[in-house]
Amino acid sequence: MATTSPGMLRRLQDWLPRLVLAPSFALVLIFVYGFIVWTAVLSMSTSRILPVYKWAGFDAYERLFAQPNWWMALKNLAIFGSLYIIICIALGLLLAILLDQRIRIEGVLRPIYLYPMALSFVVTGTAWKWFLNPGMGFQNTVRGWGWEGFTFDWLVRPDMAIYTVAIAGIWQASGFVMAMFLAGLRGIDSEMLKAATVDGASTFTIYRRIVIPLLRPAFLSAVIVLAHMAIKSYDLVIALTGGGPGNATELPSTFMYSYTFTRSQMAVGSASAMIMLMGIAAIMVPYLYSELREEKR
Amino acid sequence: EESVEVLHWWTAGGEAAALNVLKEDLASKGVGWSDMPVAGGSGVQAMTALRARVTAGDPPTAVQMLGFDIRDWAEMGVLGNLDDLAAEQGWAEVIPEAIQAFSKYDDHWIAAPVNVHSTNWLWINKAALDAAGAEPPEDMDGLFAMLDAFNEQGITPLAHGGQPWQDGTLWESVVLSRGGMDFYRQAVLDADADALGGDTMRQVFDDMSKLREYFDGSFSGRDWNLASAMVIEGQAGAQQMGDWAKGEFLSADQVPGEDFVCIRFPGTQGSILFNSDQFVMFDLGDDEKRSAQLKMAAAVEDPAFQVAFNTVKGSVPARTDVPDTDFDDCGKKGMADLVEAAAGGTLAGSLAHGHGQPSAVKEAVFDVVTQHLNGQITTDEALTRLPQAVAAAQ
Amino acid sequence: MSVHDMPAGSGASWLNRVVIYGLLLIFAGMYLLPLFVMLTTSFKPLAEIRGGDILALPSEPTIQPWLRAWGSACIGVTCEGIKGYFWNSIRMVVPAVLISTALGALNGYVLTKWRFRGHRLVFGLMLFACFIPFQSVLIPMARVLGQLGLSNTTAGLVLVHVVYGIGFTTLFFRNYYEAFPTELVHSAQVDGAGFFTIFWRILLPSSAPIIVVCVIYQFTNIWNDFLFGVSFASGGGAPMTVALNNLVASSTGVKEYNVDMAAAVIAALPTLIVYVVAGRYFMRGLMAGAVKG
Amino acid sequence: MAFIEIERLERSIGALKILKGIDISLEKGGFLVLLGPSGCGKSTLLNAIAGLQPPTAGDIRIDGHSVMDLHPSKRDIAMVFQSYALYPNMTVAQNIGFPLEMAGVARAQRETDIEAVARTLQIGHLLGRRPGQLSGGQRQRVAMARALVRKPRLFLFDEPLSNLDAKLRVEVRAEIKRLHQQTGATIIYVTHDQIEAMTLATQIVVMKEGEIQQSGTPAQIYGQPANMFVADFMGSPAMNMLPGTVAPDGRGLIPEAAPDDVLPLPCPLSPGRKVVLGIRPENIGQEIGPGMFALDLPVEIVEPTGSDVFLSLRFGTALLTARLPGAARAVAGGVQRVGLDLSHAVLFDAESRQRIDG
Amino acid sequence: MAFIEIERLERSIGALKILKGIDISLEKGGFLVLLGPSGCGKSTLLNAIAGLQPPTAGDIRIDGHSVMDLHPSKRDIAMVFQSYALYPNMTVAQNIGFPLEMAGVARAQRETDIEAVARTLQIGHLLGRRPGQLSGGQRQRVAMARALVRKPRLFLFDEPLSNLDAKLRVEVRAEIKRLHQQTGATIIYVTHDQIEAMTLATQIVVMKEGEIQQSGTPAQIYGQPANMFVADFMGSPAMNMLPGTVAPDGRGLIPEAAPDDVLPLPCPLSPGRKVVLGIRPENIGQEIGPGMFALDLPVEIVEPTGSDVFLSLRFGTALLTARLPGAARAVAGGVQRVGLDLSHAVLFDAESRQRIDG
Ligand SMILES: Nc1ncnc2c1ncn2[C@@H]1O[C@H](COP(=O)(O)OP(=O)(O)OP(=O)(O)O)[C@@H](O)[C@H]1O
Ligand SMILES: Nc1ncnc2c1ncn2[C@@H]1O[C@H](COP(=O)(O)OP(=O)(O)OP(=O)(O)O)[C@@H](O)[C@H]1O
Ligand SMILES: [Mg+2]
Ligand SMILES: [Mg+2]
Repeated sequence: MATTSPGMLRRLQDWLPRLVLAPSFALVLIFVYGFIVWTAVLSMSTSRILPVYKWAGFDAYERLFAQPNWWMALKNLAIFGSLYIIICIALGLLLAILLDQRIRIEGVLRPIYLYPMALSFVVTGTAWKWFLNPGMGFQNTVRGWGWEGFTFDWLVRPDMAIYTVAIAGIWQASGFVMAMFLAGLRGIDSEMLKAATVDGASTFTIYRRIVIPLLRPAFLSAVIVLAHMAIKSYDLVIALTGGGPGNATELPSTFMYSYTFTRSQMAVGSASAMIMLMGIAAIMVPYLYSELREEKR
Repeated sequence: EESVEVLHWWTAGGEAAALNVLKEDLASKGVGWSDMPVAGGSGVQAMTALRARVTAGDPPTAVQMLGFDIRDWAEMGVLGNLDDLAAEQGWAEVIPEAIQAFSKYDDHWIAAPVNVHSTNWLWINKAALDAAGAEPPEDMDGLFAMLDAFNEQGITPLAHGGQPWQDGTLWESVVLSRGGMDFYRQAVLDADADALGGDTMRQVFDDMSKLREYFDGSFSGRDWNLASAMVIEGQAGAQQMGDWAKGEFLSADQVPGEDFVCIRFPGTQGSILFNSDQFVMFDLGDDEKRSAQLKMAAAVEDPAFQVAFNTVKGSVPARTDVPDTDFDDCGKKGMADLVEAAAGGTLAGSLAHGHGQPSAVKEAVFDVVTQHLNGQITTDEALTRLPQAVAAAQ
Repeated sequence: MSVHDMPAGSGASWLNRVVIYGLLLIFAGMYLLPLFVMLTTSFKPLAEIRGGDILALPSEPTIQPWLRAWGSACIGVTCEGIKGYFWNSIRMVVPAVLISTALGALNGYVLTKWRFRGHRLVFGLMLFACFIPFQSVLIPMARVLGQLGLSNTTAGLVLVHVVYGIGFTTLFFRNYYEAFPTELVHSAQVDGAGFFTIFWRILLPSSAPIIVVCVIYQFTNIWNDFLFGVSFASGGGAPMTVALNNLVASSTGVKEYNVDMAAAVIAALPTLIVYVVAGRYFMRGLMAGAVKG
Repeated sequence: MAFIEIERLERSIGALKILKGIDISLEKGGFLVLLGPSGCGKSTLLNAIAGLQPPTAGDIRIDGHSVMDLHPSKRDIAMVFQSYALYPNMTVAQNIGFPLEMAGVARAQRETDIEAVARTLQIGHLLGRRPGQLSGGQRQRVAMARALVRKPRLFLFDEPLSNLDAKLRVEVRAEIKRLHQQTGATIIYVTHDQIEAMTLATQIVVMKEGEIQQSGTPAQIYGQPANMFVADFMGSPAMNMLPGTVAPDGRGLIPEAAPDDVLPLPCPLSPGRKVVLGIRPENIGQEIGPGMFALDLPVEIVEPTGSDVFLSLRFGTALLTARLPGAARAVAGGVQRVGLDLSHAVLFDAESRQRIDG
Repeated sequence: MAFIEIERLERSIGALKILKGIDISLEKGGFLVLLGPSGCGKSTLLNAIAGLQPPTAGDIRIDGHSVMDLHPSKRDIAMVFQSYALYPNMTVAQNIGFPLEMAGVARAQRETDIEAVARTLQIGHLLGRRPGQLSGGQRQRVAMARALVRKPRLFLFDEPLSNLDAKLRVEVRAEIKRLHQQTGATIIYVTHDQIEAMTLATQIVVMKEGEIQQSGTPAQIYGQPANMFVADFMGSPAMNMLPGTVAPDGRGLIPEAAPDDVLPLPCPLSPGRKVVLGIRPENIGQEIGPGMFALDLPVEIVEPTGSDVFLSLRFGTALLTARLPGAARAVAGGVQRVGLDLSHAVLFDAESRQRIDG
């Protein structure tokens, strides 16, 4: 009876899931983690126009942090990132709550809020640039309506331009955040809301005390998605301001791209990529850790 | 069948039509053409794509390239050698030395120059000029006077697009105007720290601040051709821009001398800041491909092509021996200026277009110039920061 | 069920409704504005664009720009519009979406129903992969593609998109299958079904909502990608976004804004249609657990 | 005038009538149990009373005043939901205190009240936990506490015990009963469990498809069911139903299943009438008292439950369920002599399915 | 040698021991019911037998052969899951046919088999529907059909009736019983419902926290519970427990609750020993037969359930639950004379909580 074949079969059955996962995992290991190591190596090399594997230690990092541009990029990311995340969440939540009020035309409105996510900034960039341009866009139009004194020239003011980037970014992502919150709202047990109503809570109180605290998972997802989009934002800036006026809208992502590919300072670009990765890891790792540990319940 | 794959960023109608001349010429010689256009701000995306291709070990046959980029790539040892063809066609005799400097590396020909653009031009709306009753200005003070006159007419005196390379183009013209060719060489080409932080440079930055006053409110981020359109339509009086701007005027059915006036940027007559588009041939290690490359290089240097291409593009031929009969007034002036400058030693590479310094330094200068122009830093800060940034980027 | 399923019990409710609808419509208008500008511009003749108000409706509407953009606009030395590139994109998007979705589904299946020691670490590593900035992998990727002989091919682009899409598709499917009753898997096992049979016969037929989310997400991301397209594809093989860029960002000549806008709208059309048509399934899929915390 | 008066209450969703004209009246301090199969509209009715789902027609009066225009929070009602509906983001104490907070009760007073109710329900030690850290029975009691703490004029309970296991259910049921008896609260209670209904109610309303089938005391519902639906629905195992024809003398029933055995009728009926005789398992037993009808029947299935033994007995073509004491010995395949206590039997008209009043 | 033999089976997750050494043996054709409170490890044990969750120690043998190395699909077991686990994307016929398909049975044969089993379970008219279009009871029968169609050597049922309402539950229970009696299948059945366990099982295993408390026939478990846990767990309402001390003569019990009433013990014990006397509600009744102990007790709560009336009687500081016939009249506040049938009482040691064998 005790032939080996059933045991072997069983063992194969046990290993099959791992075998199925293996190709994907291998791809990710090589193409993501392998490349991260590769980039790390480049960041410690003397590479300029093409990869050169000559050890230079932390020279590129020193040069990186000596760049006023890099500091500008970090500062801009702080401004842009916080505005983008906070306003997207506030707006997305507001829209989701409004849409959740048994709106008859919800089926029409939802795709309207959602569609910007479907468009790339390569596509909408020009429209936005016109729209924000004081000479041609909104300012011009409003003046045309008779408000001669109206000014909206943030796009061309170095101190304000980063806010226009935030506006366009919020336009693009807030609908998606709305969808996440709406899904969260729809998932809340209706009996709980009824209970709160019977307990005497007003609609406002129900949202403040019950609904919004219950949307915690949706908040978390939204923050993660937005944070990584903020850090990765690239075409947004390129299409809208090209990093200008001056370097007023430089972000780490544009910085990395230009140093790697147009300024022939690949080592510095790679160093900035490493710093960005560390920033992302600082956000993601605690989140992943808590998320995956919680499952043990 | 032989064929070439050409990476370039000439995607606009006129340029593409010009390239078509080359494509058909090659087709008649049995060489196929596979097009790889990558548009976008002076070839930024194209260079990214090129890096990817080269890194992948699969470079395109020929690549449009500018100035120091050619040198950088040659340094990597990935370019092919065109010495035989150059000797055969006598390139050395007909192509100005200053341009040869970029077409050759280690005394070997590695690129075939297509054209010569010069950047220190000023384009003036004729009607506005006439209304101001002024002659075309000859120096910076004359320029300011003219711009003041435009201001009084209620038009935007100087049309400008706030992009780093446009800011840089304006800046290098002012440098040339204020300091002359020697100062330009010292400050820009030699990156001399004293010159970059000195009094002449202070004057340049002051001029820049002053010019800034003549822009309209929404110059930031504007594409250069929109600025040209402002001059064409009379919304603006003048634009400082390279000779490719002429294409805009011509395609708007404007006639040089009647509707618009082209002059060297005030104070720079006799000197030229050039940039030259060249085709670089990558070393593909394959005889058949090499033969195609040579045929293409030969076709590029063919005088007929040089005329056909440059009349459309607005630039002047890279060869100085091409007849100017087919060119318009501005073109003729440009060709004459080139010959003169080449002979007189007042022909220098344009910084803003990659012929003055490697891209790292160029971008470092742009950083300072742009930030200064946009009021993010003062003139004093610019003067301290410029030498530092240039030194750091070297 | 929403909080407002309840009667307000007083007469002020219609005022509430007016305010709510008013806000929603104002926001809808703001979200639509850029699309509106693009559409109106694409129907205006050039002259009207130069002089006019960007918010104005076209006074002499023309479909010429659309025809030019689709069939005769010049990109490089060829003047055949963007239609060829449209199919390039399709050829790239379809396999990339299908493969990444299929892999994501299998991964999600294994990571929820066939857990093994270390499955959390594996998932964590795959998830983190979603967040790397793509610019930083361009050079290594180019090198690897070159060595695989996939440089400059559609297959290469498909590979790139699959690799960087796996993280997201795995996340989507894992969260969805997390809520799928494990008892069904057990039941099928007892009934004699093996690993793939269970996946194919039991899980997959119930995965429609999440497949929709996954496909929409991947489709828009891959369709809209520019960076990989411009770096790893070239010439006639370039995807739509690259062609659009070549059309729009050309450096000299007369800028035909109406043609640019028409081309941009054409380029965006597939994703727009996908969102509008499949939007409700998208929401349903999201609710089914695609974005749980 | 009754405390709660519900008149011709209707609710439709689109073309679908969910409540089809409900009339109920309940005295102050009464305990009304709503009973009926799943989907018959019990929760809908409760929600209408609470004001959570507005009725489409009819009126609801509490203490003589119509509440139709009152917002749920103004009706002074407490409700315990089937799923408890505890707020997962609040502690037990916060959950219980929430309705007080909404009513603007001062913090100190709130804390006193919470502690008092928690003591009564023996959840004082859980006040700091969150709902996720409680067992089912504990959650149940927290939901109850949240309802009790307000001392409202009316309690609504929607299947509050359905998620508990049998043992816990018995305990909590006793607790609710004690509560009702001690506080004299007015309660409306939804359940699908007959035992719960029988033991708790002062008044039972049996519903079916949005209509009231019968309303009465538990004893009435169980002993004098208005129709066959109520008779069948109440009692576990269900009542034995024997269709038959009234014998020519009007004093006997000829069962369809076994036409040879004529069962004596409790009261004379018109001969030839088609009727159904209903007799509960506990009225078929081992002892044959005076006036009972004895039968020897083959045993098909023996189901000992410990406290009782249920027998399925073959009676012609029908099966009769009989209840014997737990100690009784019976074997499948054997024959058992049983007595039918026909004085407790009920008769239904076979066509109208209504009970025939004896 | 028994058909199913489980030896010292253990399962741990991390440091947590879920099964702590389970020994079970079951004859061919037996019906074993696993009983125990929620979370005691019943499902885990069933899953271990099916091979779905491997045990960490011990052995499982079916028909003499260890199945530890066999994949679930090779064990020739059918399982009905608590939630039915019907494949939502397949029709009823496809659901039932799935195990046959997996076993490679030809299509024609499959169709015959499906029809046969569907006829038995009266679901022939549902074969074309999907699970979503079925009622709870119908789903239950489809799940059952899927298990039956394969004629496996062992059936595993995991709380298959817990989602049904009381009425349907009684019906399906009878169907399972019939099935077992007709086919002679070997069945292991998990439930938390004592009535189900008592009526279905040939053997009951009561578990608590991963350990077996008692294994025996239903009558043994109910009548001679091994310890206080089993006694308390079996029976609804629960057994009355009276702690007390054995009187100096060894023949009486002095209850703590009412030290003045000395209850006669069924058998003599050592004087002064602390014991607990357990007596079920059905053994406290109206009739006072020979050898029964009569008491007059104040009535605290009256719970009529229709078929019976349960009284809570004050006995000193304790409450005793008594079961009276449904027709009995009793009022809260009154006094009821009841007889305690102490011959059915059980005694437990107060300290070890084990039953004292009489
Ligand atoms: N929003 C709705 N749309 C359509 N039908 C509905 C809706 N809400 C409830 N129903 C229907 O109304 C009927 C009554 O529902 P209700 O919840 O009151 O039943 P119930 O008696 O509480 O049942 P249960 O015992 O299962 O809780 C059901 O048939 C249900 O399908
Ligand atoms: N993956 C797991 N990790 C940790 N503990 C677990 C896991 N699975 C089950 N348990 C624990 O094992 C114990 C037994 O679970 P099991 O499902 O066997 O209970 P059960 O007796 O079937 O209960 P129920 O009657 O509620 O179905 C429970 O206390 C449960 O919390
Ligand atoms: Mg209900
Ligand atoms: Mg279980």
